[in-house]
Amino acid sequence: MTLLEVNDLSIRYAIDDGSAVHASDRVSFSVDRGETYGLVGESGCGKTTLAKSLVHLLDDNGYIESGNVWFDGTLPQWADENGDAKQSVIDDPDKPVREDGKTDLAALTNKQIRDMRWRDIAIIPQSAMNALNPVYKVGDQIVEAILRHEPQTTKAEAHDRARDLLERVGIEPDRADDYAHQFSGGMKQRAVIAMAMACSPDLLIADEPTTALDVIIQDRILEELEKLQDEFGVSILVISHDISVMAEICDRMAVMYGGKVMESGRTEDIFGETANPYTLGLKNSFPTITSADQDLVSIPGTPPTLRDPDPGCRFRERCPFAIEECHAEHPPMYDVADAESTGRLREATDQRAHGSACYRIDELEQLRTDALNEDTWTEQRIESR
Amino acid sequence: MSDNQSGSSRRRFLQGTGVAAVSAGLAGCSGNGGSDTETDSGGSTPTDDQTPTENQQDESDIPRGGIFNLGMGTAPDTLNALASSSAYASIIYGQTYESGAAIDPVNFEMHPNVFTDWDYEVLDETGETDQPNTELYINVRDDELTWNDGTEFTMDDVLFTYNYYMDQVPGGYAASINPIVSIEEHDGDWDLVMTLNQPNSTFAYDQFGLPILPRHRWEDVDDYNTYAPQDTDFGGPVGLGPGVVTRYEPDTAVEVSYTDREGEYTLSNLSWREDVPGIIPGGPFVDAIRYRVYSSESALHQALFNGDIDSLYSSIRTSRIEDAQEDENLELIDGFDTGYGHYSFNLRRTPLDDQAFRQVLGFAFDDVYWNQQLSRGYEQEGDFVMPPGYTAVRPETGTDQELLTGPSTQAFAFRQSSPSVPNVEAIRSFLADGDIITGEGGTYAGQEYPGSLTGVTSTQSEQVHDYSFGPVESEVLVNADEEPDQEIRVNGQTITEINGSPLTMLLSPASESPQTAQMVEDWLGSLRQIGIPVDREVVSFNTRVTRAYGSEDFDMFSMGWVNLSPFATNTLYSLFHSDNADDHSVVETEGDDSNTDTLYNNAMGYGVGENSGADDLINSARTTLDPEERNDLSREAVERIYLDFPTMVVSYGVQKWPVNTSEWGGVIGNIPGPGSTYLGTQFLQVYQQE
Amino acid sequence: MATQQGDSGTDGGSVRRRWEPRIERLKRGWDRYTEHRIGVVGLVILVVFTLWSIIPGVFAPHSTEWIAYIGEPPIESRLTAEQVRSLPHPPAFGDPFFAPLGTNANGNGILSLLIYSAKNAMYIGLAAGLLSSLVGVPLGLISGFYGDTWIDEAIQRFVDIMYGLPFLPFLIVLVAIRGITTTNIIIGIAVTSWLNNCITVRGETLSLKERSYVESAKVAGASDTRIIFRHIMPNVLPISFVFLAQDAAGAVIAQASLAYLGLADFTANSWGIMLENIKSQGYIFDAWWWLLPPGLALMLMAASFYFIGFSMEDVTNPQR
Amino acid sequence: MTRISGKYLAKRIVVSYLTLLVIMSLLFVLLRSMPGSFITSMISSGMTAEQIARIRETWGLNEPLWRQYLNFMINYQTGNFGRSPTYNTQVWDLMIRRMPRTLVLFGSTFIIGFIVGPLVGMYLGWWRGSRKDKSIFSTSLLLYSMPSFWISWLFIWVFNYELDLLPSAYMFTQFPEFQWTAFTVMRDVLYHIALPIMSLTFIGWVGSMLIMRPTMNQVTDEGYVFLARAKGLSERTVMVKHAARNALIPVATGAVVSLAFLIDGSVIVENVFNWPGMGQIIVSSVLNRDFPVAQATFFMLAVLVVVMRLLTDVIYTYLDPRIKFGEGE
Repeated sequence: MTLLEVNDLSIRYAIDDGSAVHASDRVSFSVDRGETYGLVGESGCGKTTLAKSLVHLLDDNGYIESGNVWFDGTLPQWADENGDAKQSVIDDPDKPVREDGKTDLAALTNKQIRDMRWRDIAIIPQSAMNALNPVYKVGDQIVEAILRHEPQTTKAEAHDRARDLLERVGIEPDRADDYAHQFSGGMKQRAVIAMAMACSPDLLIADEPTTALDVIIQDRILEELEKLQDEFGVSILVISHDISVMAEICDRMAVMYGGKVMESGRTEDIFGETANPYTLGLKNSFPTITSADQDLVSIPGTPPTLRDPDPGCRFRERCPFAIEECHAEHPPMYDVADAESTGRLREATDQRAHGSACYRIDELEQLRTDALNEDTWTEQRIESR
Repeated sequence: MSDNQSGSSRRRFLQGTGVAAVSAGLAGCSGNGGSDTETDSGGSTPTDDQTPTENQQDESDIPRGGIFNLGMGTAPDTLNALASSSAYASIIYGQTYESGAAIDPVNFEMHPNVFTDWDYEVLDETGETDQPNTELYINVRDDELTWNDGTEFTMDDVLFTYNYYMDQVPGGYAASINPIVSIEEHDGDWDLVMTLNQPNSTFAYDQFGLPILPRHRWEDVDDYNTYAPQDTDFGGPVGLGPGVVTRYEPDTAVEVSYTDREGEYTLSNLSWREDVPGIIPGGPFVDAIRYRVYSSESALHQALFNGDIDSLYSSIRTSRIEDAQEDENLELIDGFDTGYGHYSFNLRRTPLDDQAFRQVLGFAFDDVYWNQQLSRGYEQEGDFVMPPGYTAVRPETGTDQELLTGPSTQAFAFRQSSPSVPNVEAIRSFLADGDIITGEGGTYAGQEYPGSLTGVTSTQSEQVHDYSFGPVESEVLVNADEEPDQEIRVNGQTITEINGSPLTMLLSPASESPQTAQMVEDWLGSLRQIGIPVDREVVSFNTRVTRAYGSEDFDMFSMGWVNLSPFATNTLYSLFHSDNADDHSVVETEGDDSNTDTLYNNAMGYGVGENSGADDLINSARTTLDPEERNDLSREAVERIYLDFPTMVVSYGVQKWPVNTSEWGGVIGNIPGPGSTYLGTQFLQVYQQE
Repeated sequence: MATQQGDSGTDGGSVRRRWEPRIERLKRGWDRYTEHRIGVVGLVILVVFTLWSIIPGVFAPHSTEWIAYIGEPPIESRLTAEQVRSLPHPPAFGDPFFAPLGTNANGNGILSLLIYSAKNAMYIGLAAGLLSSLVGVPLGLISGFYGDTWIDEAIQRFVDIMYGLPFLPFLIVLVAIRGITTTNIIIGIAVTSWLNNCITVRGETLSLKERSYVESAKVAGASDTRIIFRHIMPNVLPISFVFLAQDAAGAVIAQASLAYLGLADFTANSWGIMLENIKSQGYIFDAWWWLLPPGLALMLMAASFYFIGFSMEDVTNPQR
Repeated sequence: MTRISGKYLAKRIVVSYLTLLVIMSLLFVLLRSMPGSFITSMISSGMTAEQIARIRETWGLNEPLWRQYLNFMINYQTGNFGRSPTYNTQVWDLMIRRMPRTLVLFGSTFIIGFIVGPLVGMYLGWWRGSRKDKSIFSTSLLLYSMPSFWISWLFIWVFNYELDLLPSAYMFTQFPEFQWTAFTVMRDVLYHIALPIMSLTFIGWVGSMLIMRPTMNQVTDEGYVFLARAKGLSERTVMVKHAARNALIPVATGAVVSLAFLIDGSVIVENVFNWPGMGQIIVSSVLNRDFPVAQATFFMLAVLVVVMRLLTDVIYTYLDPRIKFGEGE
C-alpha cells in the first residue's frame, strides 16, 4: 500500500539576481508502507532538499515550484476516528485531499503542515549529533514533541514514554535527565531516533543517518533503524551518498543526479541490473559494491550547478556515453525491463518498476561492460580536455 | 538681616568674570568656590538715584503665611556654618544664626542685634599690630532671647562662641578671628570686653559679624570640621535666628520653617529697622522658605517660568531676561554687584612689573564688546576695585564726576581706531614714548584724562623698562591669525626671550563661562595685534586657584570677587596689602617657609616690590576709626590701585533678581546682591500678596 | 620575435597575475559590501563629512568668524543693542542676512559652524579609533597567541582592571591631569577604549592558533613574531577594522559627552562645543536651529562609522 | 543547584579582590596626579601657618604620600571611606544615601535594556536580511549614535517643556502634598524616573541587541533549531525556546560591557536630570578634587563591575549547562 507518492515535484531556490536553482526537477517516486526507500546521490544532487520539502522544511528561499506530495494521512482536524480523511473533506474542492484519502502535503500551509510533522512524518536531520538542544535535558526534548502532538497526554505520562523510548534504543532511562553534552556521539544519534519515534510516525526520514559515525556505530544505528521498523511498522526514507549503506538497508531506491532521478527501482535491480551510466559510475567508486580486486574509479568532473540549467541531460558533461540526443533534452524515465526485453525505449508507467533516465538503455550490455573498464572514464577526461 | 553677616564677612572666590560667572551646577566649582553672584540683567543699570525700593507698608497690615520657594543651581555643602564654604549653604543656615551686630544693606551702617551697644578704646595709638591694641566693650541683649531649639540664651554663650572661634579658627573666619586676643566679662559697666591686637575700624562688621553659637550644642564638638548639624537630634543648626531647618535633602530640597519661632524671634522688631528706607520690620511674614536645588541653570530657569519656584538665587541669566520681562508674574529686582570681575597680573614678572605695560593691557580691552555684546548690556563697565553700589568708598564720591562714566574712570578705556579695532599705533607709541598714567591729567594713547579724582598719584612716576618695536620673532605671534607687523621689545629683548614663553592667561573652561572665554580670545587678539606675545591656558577653577593664589605661578588670570565688604578697608587689606602676598623676590630655596602655598588673596604681589603698592594708605584707613576720614583714605587707596593697575577690573554684574511679584511683595531692590548677599534680608520681609 | 613577446608577456603577466587575484578579491569584497544598503549610506555620509573636513569653504555659506548683520571679518563695526537682542537668530534667508540654519548667541552662522566642525569630529574619531586599535590589536594578538601563559594572564588581568574603571569618569580624570586639549582627549579616549578590541582579537587569535596552517608554520620552524604577523594578523585585521569603525563612533560620542561636561577645547570648532555652548549660554529650549543640527551631525557621523563597521563585518565574516 | 565549585568561587573572589586593590592603587595615583586639591577652598588669606597645618592634618594631607596611600588602603579594608571635605559628611553616609538611587535608575534601565535589547535582537537575528531587519537595525544604530545628553534634552523639551507631562528633575516630589505610603512612593518615583529611564534605555537597549542579533542568526543554522521545527513546533516556540535561549549565552558576557556603557550613560543622565545619585557626584568630586568622595565613588562602581562579572559567571552556568567552572580549570 502506498504511503507516499511524489509526483513531478520541482523545487527551486530563489537567488537574489532573479535566477533560481533547480534543486529538484520533476521528481517522482513512491514509498510503500513498511518499506525502506533510499535516495542516493552525490552531495548537492538535491536529495536532502527533496526530503526536507516533503514537510516544508526548506530554507527561506526554497519553494515548491510544482508537483504533488500525496501522503496517506491527513490533518488531525480533517481526520475521522480512524485517522482517515473524512468524506466531507474529500468532497471539499478547496482541500487538497484525494479520493483515496491521501493528502497533498505540497498544498498545505505552513501552519497545517506543522500538525503533520513528527506526528506523521518525523525527520532525523543530517547533523543528528548537533540536533539536540544543549540547554535542555534530553528527556525534556522528547517530552516536548509528545506534548506538542498529543496535548491530552499528561506530563508524567510523556516523561514515562520518553524514558521508555530511550530504553528501546538502548539508552538507560535515567539518562533522560542528562544534557546532550553528557552523551556520546552514538548515544545522541540514538536519542534523536528515539525522539523521532515519540509520536509513532508513519514515515521516518533519515538524512545521512550514519555519515558522521564510525563504522561500528554506523552498523548499530542501522540495526536500530531496522529494529524500529519491525517494531513500529514505520516506513523509512533514507537519504545518503553512501551507496553501500543503501544497498544494505533499502528495499527500493532512487538514484539522483542534478535534481533529477536517474534510476529507480528495487535495490537488487539497481545494483544487479544497473541501467544508468551515472549509477554505473557511482558503483565504481564504492569498494563494497564492486569486487574487491577492482580499482576504484571515480567519475571525473564535478556535479553541475543547478542554476537555471539548460534542457539537456544533467549528466551528459561527465558521461562517457553521451550522444547528440543527450544535449537536446533530459531523457525521461524509461522502463528498463521493457528496454532490455524489447530493445525499444518506452517511458515507464509504473513508478515501482525499474526505470532509468537514459537514451541509451537499449544498449545496456555495452554500457555495463564499458563502464567496468577504467579507461572509459579516464579517456573521457582526456577528450574533454 | 544681621544673620547674613556671617556670610558676608567671608570673601569667596568667584570663578569667572561676568555673565556666566554662575556656572552650571555640574561643573561643581561653584558649590565650592561660591561663584555666587554676578549675572546680568535687563539692559539698564539700576535706577540712577540708587535709593532702595520703598516698602511703605504698615507692619500690622502685612498678611502672614505662605511658603516662598527659592531655586538654586547648586547644592549646599553643609549646614555647619563654620565648615561651609558655599554661599548656597549660607543662605540656609544663615536663617538660623544671628550675630552681635547687623548691617543694613541700604546705608551700610552697623546696628545693634544680639549686642545692644558697644564702644571701643584704642590702647596703643602707634597702631602696632603685635600687641593688645584695642579694647571693645559690649553689652549683650538679655531680654527674652531664645535659641531656636527653645533653650534660653545667656551671655555665657557669647563668651563660649568667641573662645571657641579662637580655639578652632575655622578657615572662613580666620581673618576676623585672628586679631582677637581675648574676650572676658567686663568688671565694670559693660557686659564683655574683647581685646584686639590691632586697631580695626570695622570691628562691628568683622568681629561682631560672626554667628553666635549655642554653647550646649558646640561645647562637645572637638573639631568643628566633623560637626554635622543635620545629623543631630535637632536635625539642624541651633542659633538665634528666625528659622528652623525642618527638611534637609541637600541634593534636592531644603526647608526652613519660621512658624516654630513665631513670637519667639524678636530681633526683627528692633527700632533701627524702621528708620532704614525699604526695610520692613517685624518679619518674617512667610511660614517657610523652601529651597529647591536644580542641577542645571536651564532646569532652574525653566522651573522659574513654570512657576515651580518664586525666585532663584542671585540673578537671572542673560538669555532669559527678555522672557522674564514678558512674563506678567515675574519682576526683575535691580541690584548692584558686591564684587567685580577681573583679570589680574603677576607683578613679579617682567614686563608685568611695569605699571605702564599693565596700563597698555587695559587699553587693549574692548569694554564695549564685553559689556554690550557678549554681556548684552547686563554688565557695567569696570574701573575701581569697589563696586558701584558701595558709593561711600568710590573715588567719584564727593566730586562732580558721574559714577562709572566720569572721564577719570575712563583712563584705561579701550583705545580704538574704528569700532572694535584697537588703535595699535597709539598704544605702541604710548609705550615707546615712555608715557605712563600717573594720575596727572593729559592725553594718553590718544585719549584725554582729566587727572585723578582724589588727587592721588600712582606709585610709579615713569616707565621701568624701555619699550621698542621690531620684527616679529616669537612663535605665538608668527603663527597668530592677527598677523602683527611688529613685536614689542622690552629693554631690547622680546618677552618670549625674557620669560622663555609668551605671557600666558589662565582662564576657566568655556563651559563655565563661555563669554569670558570669548572675551579673553578677543583681548589676547588685540594684544597680539599690538605685538605682545600672549597665549592662553584653559584650566579648571581649582587649578586656577592653586596656580594663582597658592603658588603664584601665573602671568595673568581671570576670576572674580563677590561679597566684598562695603567698608572697603578689610577688602583692600586682604586683596591689596603686601601682608597678604607671597614675596617671591627672595630666592626660593628648599625649606624656605616665607613663600607658602597659602592662598593669599593678593596673588598679584601688589605692594611687594618698590614699584607698586598702597600699603601706606590701606594701613592708615584700617586704623582710622572715624568713618569719614576712613572712607577718604579708602577712596585714595582705591584710586591708587586703579592707577597702579595690578588688576584690571573688567566689569560689575548688573543684578536682575527675578521674583514672582504677582504673588509676593516686600522684596527690596537697588541694594547690592538683592538675591544673594542680602537674600536673608529679603526673606525677613517678603510676604504673600493678597 | 616569439620569445620577445613571451618575455614581455611574462613580465606584464606576472605583475598582472600577482595583482589580479587581489584586485579580484577587492572587487568581490566591494560587491559584497555594496549589497548592504546601510554600508553604502554610511559611506556616502562619511564622504560628505570628509569633504566638509577638507574643503569646508566650498559648502559653508560663511566663515566661522562671520557675524550676523555685520558680515565677514575684518569686523569694524558693532552690533546695535537691538541686533544683539535678536540673537540667537532663527533661520534667515537674506533678510536681514543669509543664515539658513540661523545663528548662535554670538551671531555666528550655525550651518557654517556645523560644516567647519566636521574636521574635528573626523579627526577625533579616526585618531582615537586608530590609536585604540593600535593598542588593542597587538595586545590581543599577543595575549591570544600566548594563551594560558603568564603573558596572557597578565594582559587579561590588566584588562579586568581597566574594565573596573568607569569609562567617562576615568576619562575626566585623565583629561584633568593632562589638560584640556584635543590631543589629550584623543589619548584619553584611546586609553579607555582598547579593551573590547583586545578581547575580541584575543579570542580570534586563540582559535586561529589551532588552525592547521599555523601548526604547520610552527613545525616548519617559523618564529613567533613571524607566525603572529605573517599568519595570524592578516586574518585578524578584518575584524579589527570593524572595531576601528566602532571605536571611531564611540570616540565621537565620548568627545561630545566630555564637551557636555565642560571638558573640551573651546576654541576648536566642534559639534560637542556647539551643544555645550547652547547649554552654558542657556538657549537649549529656545533655539531648535542651534540645538538640533549639531546633535544630528554627531549622530550621523557616529552612525556612519557604525554602518560601515557592521557592513564590513558582514563582508569579512567567512560564514556568509 | 549550582554548577560552580566552592574552590573556583573562592579563587574568583580572591582574584576580584586583588583586582579591586590594584584599581584602588591606580585611582590613588591618578587622582593625586591631578593638579589642585580640595584644600584650596578651605584655606584663606588671614590664616596663620599653624592654622593651615592644622587643616592639612585634619584631612591627613600632612603625611607623606606613601603614608596617605597606606592609610587609604587600610581604611578601605575596614569600610572607612573617610570624610568628604566638600560635603562635610562621612563619605560612607554619602554612598549609602546615593548608591540606592543610582541603583534604582541604573537597575531599571539595565533590566529594561536587557529585556528589550535581546528581544529585538532575537527578532532581527531570526529574520536577518529581511526588510524589517534592515530598517530596524539601521534605526537602532542611529539611536546608538545619539549623544545621551542630547537625547535627554530632546525628551525634556518634548515631555516636560512642551507637553508638561513628566518632571525633568529629582527622584521624588520635593515638597509633596500627599502622604508618603508605599504606594505613593512607588508612584512618585515612577513619575520622576520615567524621563531618565526613557533617555537611558532609548539608547541603552541597542548594546545587547547588537550582541543578540548575530548570535541569534548563527543559531538559526543549528541542528537543534531544524529539529525543533521538524517536531512541528510553532515558529515562535522554535525561535524563543530553542534559538533565543541559546543565543542568550553570549549576551550575558556582553552584559559587563554594556554595564560600562550604562555607567557612562547614567553619569550624563543623572547630571541632566538632577538625579541625586553617584553619577552626579563622581564628576563634581573629580572637578572639586574631593579625593575621598572621588575615590569612594570610583571604588563603588568598580565593585559593581567586579561583582557583575562574578554574577555573570554564575548566570552563565545556568544559561549554559555545558559550562562548569572549577572543573578542569
